[in-house]
Amino acid sequence: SADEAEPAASGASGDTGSEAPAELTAVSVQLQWLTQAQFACYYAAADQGYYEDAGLDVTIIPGAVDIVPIDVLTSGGADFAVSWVPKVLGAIEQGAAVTDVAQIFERSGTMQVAFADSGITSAADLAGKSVGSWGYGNEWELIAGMQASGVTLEDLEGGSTVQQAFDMNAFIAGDIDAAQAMTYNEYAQVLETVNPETGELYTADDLVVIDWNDEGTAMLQDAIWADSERLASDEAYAETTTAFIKGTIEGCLYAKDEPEAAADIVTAAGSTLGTSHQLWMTNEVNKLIFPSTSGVGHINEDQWDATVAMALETVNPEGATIISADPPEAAYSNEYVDAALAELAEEGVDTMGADFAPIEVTLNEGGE
Amino acid sequence: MRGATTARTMLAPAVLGVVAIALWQLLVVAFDVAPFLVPSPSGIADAFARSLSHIVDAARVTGLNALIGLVMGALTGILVAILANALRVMSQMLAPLVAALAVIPIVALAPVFYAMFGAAAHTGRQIIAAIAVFVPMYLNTLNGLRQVEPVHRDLMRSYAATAEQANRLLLLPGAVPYVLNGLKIGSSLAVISALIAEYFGGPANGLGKAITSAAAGSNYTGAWAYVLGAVLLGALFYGVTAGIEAWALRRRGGS
Amino acid sequence: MSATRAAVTISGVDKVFRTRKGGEVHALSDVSLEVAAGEFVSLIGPSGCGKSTLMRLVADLDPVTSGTIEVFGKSVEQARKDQDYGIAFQQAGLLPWRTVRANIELPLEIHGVEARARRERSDELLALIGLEDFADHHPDQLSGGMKQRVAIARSMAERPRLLLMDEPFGALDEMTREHMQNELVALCQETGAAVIFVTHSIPEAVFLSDRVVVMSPRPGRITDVIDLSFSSRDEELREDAAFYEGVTAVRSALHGGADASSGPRGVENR
Amino acid sequence: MSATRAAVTISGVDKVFRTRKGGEVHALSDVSLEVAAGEFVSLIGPSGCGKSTLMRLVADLDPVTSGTIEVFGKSVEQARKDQDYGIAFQQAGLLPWRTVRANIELPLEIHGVEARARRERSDELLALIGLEDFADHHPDQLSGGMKQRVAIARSMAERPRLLLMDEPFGALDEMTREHMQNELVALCQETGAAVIFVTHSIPEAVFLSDRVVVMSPRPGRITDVIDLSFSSRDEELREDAAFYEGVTAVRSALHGGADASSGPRGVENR
Amino acid sequence: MRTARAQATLWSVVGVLGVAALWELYKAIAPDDGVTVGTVTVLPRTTDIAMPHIWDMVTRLFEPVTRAAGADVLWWAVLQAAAFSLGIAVLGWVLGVVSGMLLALLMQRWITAESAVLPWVVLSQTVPLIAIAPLVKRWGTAIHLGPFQWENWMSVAVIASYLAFFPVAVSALRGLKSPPQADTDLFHAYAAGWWTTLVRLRLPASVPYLMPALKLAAANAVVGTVVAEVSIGLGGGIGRMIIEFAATASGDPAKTWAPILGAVLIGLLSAGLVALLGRGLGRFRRGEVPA
Ligand SMILES: Nc1ncnc2c1ncn2[C@@H]1O[C@H](COP(=O)(O)OP(=O)(O)OP(=O)(O)O)[C@@H](O)[C@H]1O
Ligand SMILES: Nc1ncnc2c1ncn2[C@@H]1O[C@H](COP(=O)(O)OP(=O)(O)OP(=O)(O)O)[C@@H](O)[C@H]1O
Ligand SMILES: [Mg+2]
Ligand SMILES: [Mg+2]
Repeated sequence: SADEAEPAASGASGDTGSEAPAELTAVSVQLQWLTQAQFACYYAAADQGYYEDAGLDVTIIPGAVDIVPIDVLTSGGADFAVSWVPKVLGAIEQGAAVTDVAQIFERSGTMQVAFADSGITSAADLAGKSVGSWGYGNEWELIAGMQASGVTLEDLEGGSTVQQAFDMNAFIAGDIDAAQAMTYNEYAQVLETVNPETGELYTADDLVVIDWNDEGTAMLQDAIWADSERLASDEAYAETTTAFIKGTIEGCLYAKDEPEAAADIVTAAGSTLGTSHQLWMTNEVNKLIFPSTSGVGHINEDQWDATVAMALETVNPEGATIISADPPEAAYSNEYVDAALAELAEEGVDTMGADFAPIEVTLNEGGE
Repeated sequence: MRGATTARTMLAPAVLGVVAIALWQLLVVAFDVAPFLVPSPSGIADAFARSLSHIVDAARVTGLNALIGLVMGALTGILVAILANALRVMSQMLAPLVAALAVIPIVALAPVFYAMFGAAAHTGRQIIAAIAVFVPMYLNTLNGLRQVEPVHRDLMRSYAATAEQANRLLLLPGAVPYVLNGLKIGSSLAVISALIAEYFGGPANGLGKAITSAAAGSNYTGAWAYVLGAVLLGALFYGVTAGIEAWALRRRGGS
Repeated sequence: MSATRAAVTISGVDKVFRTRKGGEVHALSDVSLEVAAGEFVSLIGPSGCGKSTLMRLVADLDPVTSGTIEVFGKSVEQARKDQDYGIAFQQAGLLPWRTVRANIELPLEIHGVEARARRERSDELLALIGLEDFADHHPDQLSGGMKQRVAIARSMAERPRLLLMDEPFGALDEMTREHMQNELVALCQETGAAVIFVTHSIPEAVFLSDRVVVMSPRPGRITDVIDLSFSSRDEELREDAAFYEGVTAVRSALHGGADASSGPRGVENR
Repeated sequence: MSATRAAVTISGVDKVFRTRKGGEVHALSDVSLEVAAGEFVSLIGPSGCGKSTLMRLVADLDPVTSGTIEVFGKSVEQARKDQDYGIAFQQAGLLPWRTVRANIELPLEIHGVEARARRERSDELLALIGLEDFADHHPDQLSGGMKQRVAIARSMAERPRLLLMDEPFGALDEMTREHMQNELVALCQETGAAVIFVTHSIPEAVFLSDRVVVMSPRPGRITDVIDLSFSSRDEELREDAAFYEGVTAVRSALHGGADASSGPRGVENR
Repeated sequence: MRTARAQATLWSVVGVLGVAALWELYKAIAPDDGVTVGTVTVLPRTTDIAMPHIWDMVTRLFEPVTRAAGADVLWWAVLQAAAFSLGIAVLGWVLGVVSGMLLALLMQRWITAESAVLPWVVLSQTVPLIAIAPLVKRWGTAIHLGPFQWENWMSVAVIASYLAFFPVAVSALRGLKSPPQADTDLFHAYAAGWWTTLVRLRLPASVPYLMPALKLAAANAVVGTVVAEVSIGLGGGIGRMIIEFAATASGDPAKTWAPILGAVLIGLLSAGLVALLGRGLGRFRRGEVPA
């Protein structure tokens, strides 16, 4: 199952890798998307040897368009998967036995972007507009937000959302009035583009954003998922889970403190994103994690419940909701992340990131 | 004799299909495979029946794109082939371009066409389908136009027929079987291309989008219900064009 | 004044083909021949002696290399444009997507004859070849002989004063062939057309022709012209002593004209 | 004991084809014929009278509907497996990707003759048909007559005591055809093989055969068997009175056998 | 002959240049928003995002992929990715050709198999790749045979072969059935068995039918490889490059064209490879006239 994964010890600082790799437990994690700073925690942890320190030899498997991380996890293709909570809730209802063992992102990075002159300022304004989304389960927050403002899919121009490509061309060309964007990626893509009217790059002033965190329909995003059955039956796997979470949290902390270095680590791991874009992404991702309310990875019950509640109500184009019944108890567990946090606390590590201060990143044309 | 032949052409594939589906169902049931790993045929049938109206709606959107692409691609393919047949230079100029078009993966083109024609409209998808159809259409038609028997060419010359007359009376009718064959090949390409293009953008109400979003939620039973819809749509296109071909060839008398 | 009397006047014609590989094939050398109006002339000779080439030159399907050909006193190009001749090839060459009737009407259609007149003419011709019942059939529903009859009817559609026929009966079995020969004789008598007829069959040439032109290959030239003057051409003739004499005369002309080499002449020229 | 003497014994054979549309074609009806070892028998008759069918039955390419056929006293299947006959069809049927030599060697190769022996035999045969210089050419580089000679050589590769030939010269021009006939006569005399020869040409049948079997269609049956006993078969024979008598005899047999209908027989059966 | 060839090449260059000229000309004269009829854009937009200058695309090839230290020059990166994808496409092609041939043999051997299987073969091509790709990967991952490990690139090759086998199966069947009755009769008369007839007659006779199918299969294998790379996420090839570069589609539009060129390149290369193969089989294609 070791796809084209980057070996964990491939980093620049990894002299440590030469010693007794036999003692390390081999572990693989399936990401949700291609190698990029969204996953800086994992790449930094691998590069800085945190996983090794935790006794793990971690293989990071990048995602792809049709790869559903949860399926890879349940079919044994990986030991852990990184995925958004609402997407996984659907899979759980379809029979996937998986558990959210660490909620790395505490905040949602999804928003809807429009040009300042579009007249869109809130979710209610989306009615009659052409609204973009990537689908693949990334649309739930948008739909929930619209629903909360009384806007249904039928109210949109064309009666449905517009499938957004992997680029922001459609938005810039005006085909899409309000495009879905991650704070750490697509939003920056727009800011890296020359505004033909001014000859300069677009600025934040040219844009308005609808932030689902503010609208109250934010859902939980990047989480680490583990196989519930193995957790219950396999002692070693449970221990590995704690170790993996621990290393990951350390990686996140590294990225918080050393965003430039973390961005370079991701680029060195095979990302072809431009350097300024990569750094922007690292910085924005840090903002989704830090400061943490109850320690990086700890699943806040209120956020979980809110996500589940919205999943029960949000209606897809077919009229079905994401899920029709409450997920089982085992859908999330703080047992492992809390153990990891405790170990880190013992080592004197601050896992709250109270001191976190985002840096200023200047985007260049094309993300260069 | 005739009965036996019909039995073989109709019954054999049906029997094979039924056996394969039964085996599939049996395996899923026997090994208790979770639907998100391998959905069972009965589950797919069930989901198909349940979402029928949505599947039909989505198939209509994708089907219309495919149809428009098919018509556009077929017409331009035929026209360009006629030109290329008349002007040797033109066919030489087009040769590398058609060769390139034939091998460009549709994925590579989709984002480009969305940028060119707008991502909120279906135009980009239709053009992608049209390009996919154009290639076999152009090659087949050109081939057909060049299949003229020397005796027919001589005949036209002996009648002092004009180029236009020769085209209308000899070349085009002669190319009809080739054109129809190209159309048949193009028909399933049109559906597949229109569907894959949805993957990269545009209004989110077609079959391709429905398949991916169902699959993204691990709802594979639902995804395969839409796949079934796509297969039926493709089969419909193929069946209709193959029917047109058979009908036209029977009408004109074999060659 | 001979131009107005003669259907075809061929004088000192040479034809050289340039092959793709840069070689040259001297297909015809210094060929001269005059075909009178209403006369039936057969061309016979081993394969590759230039029979088809000669016919194609008369039809203006290929240009002469040197020499001149006149058809009814005009240039061959003019004659082609004026539709002074009808032509039939070894393969019937019917358009498979057209019915029998539409095939016969093809030349008329190309020359802008209006639908009513076309239909009248094709009715006449269908009757002539005895295929009235097959007017709406497609060529693939016909036997080889029937197809050939349609092609002949087509070549006569515009009542040409000159018919050019290149082995039109080559693909038929002996019985059908004899039947078609009888029909052709009748048709020619009716219409008074001159005919240039290419064939491989000695009995056929003898049965049909006023004159048999014997050719030899490399380069193609006329070696003999045999006059035949049968009083009538009917079934009896085929078993008549005069007929066998004609056959023998043509056979010896063919063999004599090539006595130098006794191998299978013409074979290597294919 | 006749079984050991006769090459082929056909007794009371019927052949009925079932067509796809459910109809029946009675291709042969009560056909009986014995071909002696070394004898040359031609089958002649209008198109569709069952000549090819009869030959295919002898070759075990189709099964009889009723009646029996024996080849050298064995069943046709056994004879086929024992390679007791050689066969040549109207089209040469050479494999285009094989050289002339490889085509001739094909049956030997299939029956596991080793390379040396194959080569010796093909050398012999190439000499026999006069194509030594063309051994390494491919069929598309040959003229029609040359191809046919190769096919005949191939049919003789295993020195069969029986040759089955279905219009082998149909595609040749008259001159080449006569040459091939002369060669075939020589070959048969040399090898002493019995031949069943299907043809449409009366002079050809008369020139080649010890006996000409005349058939009539619907259903195919033998209407006449004409014995010819020429002392020698050479070029003179073709201009001999006895030859013309033979031709006339076969012509009248063919016509007499079908006097009821005087139309173009066979045409509609194609 | 040679001049004709040179002329054809010349004109094909003119054709490519002509398109480039047309591109720039259109870009120069047409409005930014293209030409719309009603709400439908019928002629493309001409913004630099939709249609970058040809020159920009070319110069971009000679700049590094990113500004990161040690980044490759773009053309070199594209070339590497193209080589990687081509390798997989070749494997997919081989798999497809082999399975297509086997299927054709099965269908030729038993007519009932033909009627039973052929409709499904046709139908199989209407199943969208995006539905199959994840399945192949998932099932592949389930395979554990001793030291053998199913790798992602194998899934991509299998998916490529799924598109490649179709033209081969259909055309090979036609080719195997192509010998005229006279030829099959001849072999029957020689008391040759199925195998002998296959090797000495049917296979050689099917070569002319096979050549265009092999070419088509090559094109399909390339398309399948690229789509599968995107779909199941195999890094290193053109497919991955296309989605990776999409992130800069608006900021650095010329860059997004580089992998498209790479895709065309492997397409043409693979067609060329098949043509070479065709030369090797020239002996069996004597009947064909050069197109
Ligand atoms: N287009 C051509 N290019 C080159 N050579 C040609 C061409 N047409 C005919 N020839 C050559 O000219 C010679 C005469 O050919 P032609 O077809 O007139 O012979 P023919 O007498 O009609 O033979 P056949 O009886 O086989 O029809 C042959 O040697 C032939 O190869
Ligand atoms: N496979 C077949 N299925 C049905 N009918 C057939 C088949 N083969 C031959 N026939 C019919 O049997 C009859 C005899 O055919 P056959 O080919 O033996 O005639 P032939 O004497 O060889 O004619 P020709 O001179 O045209 O070759 C014809 O009416 C033909 O249509
Ligand atoms: Mg000729
Ligand atoms: Mg026959």
